[in-house]
Amino acid sequence: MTITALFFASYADVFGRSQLEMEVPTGSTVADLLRQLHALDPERRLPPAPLVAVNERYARHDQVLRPGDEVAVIPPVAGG
Amino acid sequence: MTITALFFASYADVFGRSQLEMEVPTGSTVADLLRQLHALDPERRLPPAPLVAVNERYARHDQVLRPGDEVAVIPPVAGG
Amino acid sequence: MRAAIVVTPLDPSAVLAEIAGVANGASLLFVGTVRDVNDGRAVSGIEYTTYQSMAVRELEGIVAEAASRFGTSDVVVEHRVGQLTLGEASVVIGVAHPHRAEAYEASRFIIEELKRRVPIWKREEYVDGSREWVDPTATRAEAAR
Amino acid sequence: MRAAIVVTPLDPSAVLAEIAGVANGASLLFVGTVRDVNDGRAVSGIEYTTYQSMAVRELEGIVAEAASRFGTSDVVVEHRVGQLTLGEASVVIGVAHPHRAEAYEASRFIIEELKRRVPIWKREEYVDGSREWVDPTATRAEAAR
Repeated sequence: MTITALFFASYADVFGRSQLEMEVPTGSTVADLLRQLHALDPERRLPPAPLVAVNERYARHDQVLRPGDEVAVIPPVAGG
Repeated sequence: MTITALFFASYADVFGRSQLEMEVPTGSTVADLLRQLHALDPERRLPPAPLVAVNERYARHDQVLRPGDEVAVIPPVAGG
Repeated sequence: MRAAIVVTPLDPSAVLAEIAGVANGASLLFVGTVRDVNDGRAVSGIEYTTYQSMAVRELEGIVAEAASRFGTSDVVVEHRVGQLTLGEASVVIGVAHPHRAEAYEASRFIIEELKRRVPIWKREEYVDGSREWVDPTATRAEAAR
Repeated sequence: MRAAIVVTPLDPSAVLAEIAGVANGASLLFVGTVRDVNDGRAVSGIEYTTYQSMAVRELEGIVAEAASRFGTSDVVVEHRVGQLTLGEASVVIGVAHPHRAEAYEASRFIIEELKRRVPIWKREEYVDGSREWVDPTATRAEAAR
């Protein structure tokens, strides 16, 4: 199934883009998706366990993904 | 010696005026002045130990007065 | 820093502009206004009176103490006296500081000290036509019951 | 109550007017501004970016939680994103309440929650020409050393 990964701020710099369509096996979790992303980041600039939001809500890494989910990888926030 | 007593808000209502020139013996304290004021308030609307300021500073009742002192009798403040 | 007792309407935006500065990351503006109900009674207006010279002295002391205690000179307090109607501002407190925690603490310190010791009084006017001097010590005693 | 992420300059006075009401005795306005120094480095500007749809959702959640927890619906939060220069406002939080204690608590609650969980990021631009994404967790870790 296809998942949309979103990258912001310093993480967009890591991947050189702000969005990536990714193919993952059915039943994959957030952690599975993160493993694929870490494989794309040989310099290990993405932390081992970054904050993640699925469809605009903060999510645990064991959350099971569904087709079309929008998974945002969230750097430490710095609003205000 | 002559002391100027000032009354504000509800205390001005008690004495029907906002200012009173009072004669007190040399060496009198704030407490002595208050005794004279209580004598002018037979209905006891002035509390037994009101807040007092001498020359614009909060003062204790044992403070000795000097000629020309301005003694303000201060109702509970309600600014803001 | 500055403290004043005035008889004209307060201008919160002007106070906000006055405390601004590029060294500050946080500006906090407190505006106290006349509200329509107090202790369950319908209020129509408030008359504020003051012992002006002492009130200015006390306010200036509070502002100076806040400035030294919390580390900023960008502090302005204005209190209005005279006849105020519903919704009008009776007091404006502006504090700006490099950091927000100190801005909040300084602002709160100033309003609490102001209410504790600045010689200002208010007579509330009620919708039923009566009016009364407000005694916060009596209110607190009742609230504690 | 209202929360927004905007790209245009913020107007604190408009927020103050929006939260006003005769039932309120206290209005509190917090304004966060770009300051000229951070962690000892001379700053020339800040670029704010956001995950807009999620940020609005989170901000709206914070405003609703503050309203319910502190008992007022007169709450407005606006955060600006894009390129900001020194002294410009990045965030305005307005809270009005019948009583001042709750106004202070609600305002502080909102800014702390905003900084904790709303997906907004900033890249500081320094006078020396360099620029860097700000990581408050790193700053806190260093401060704790």
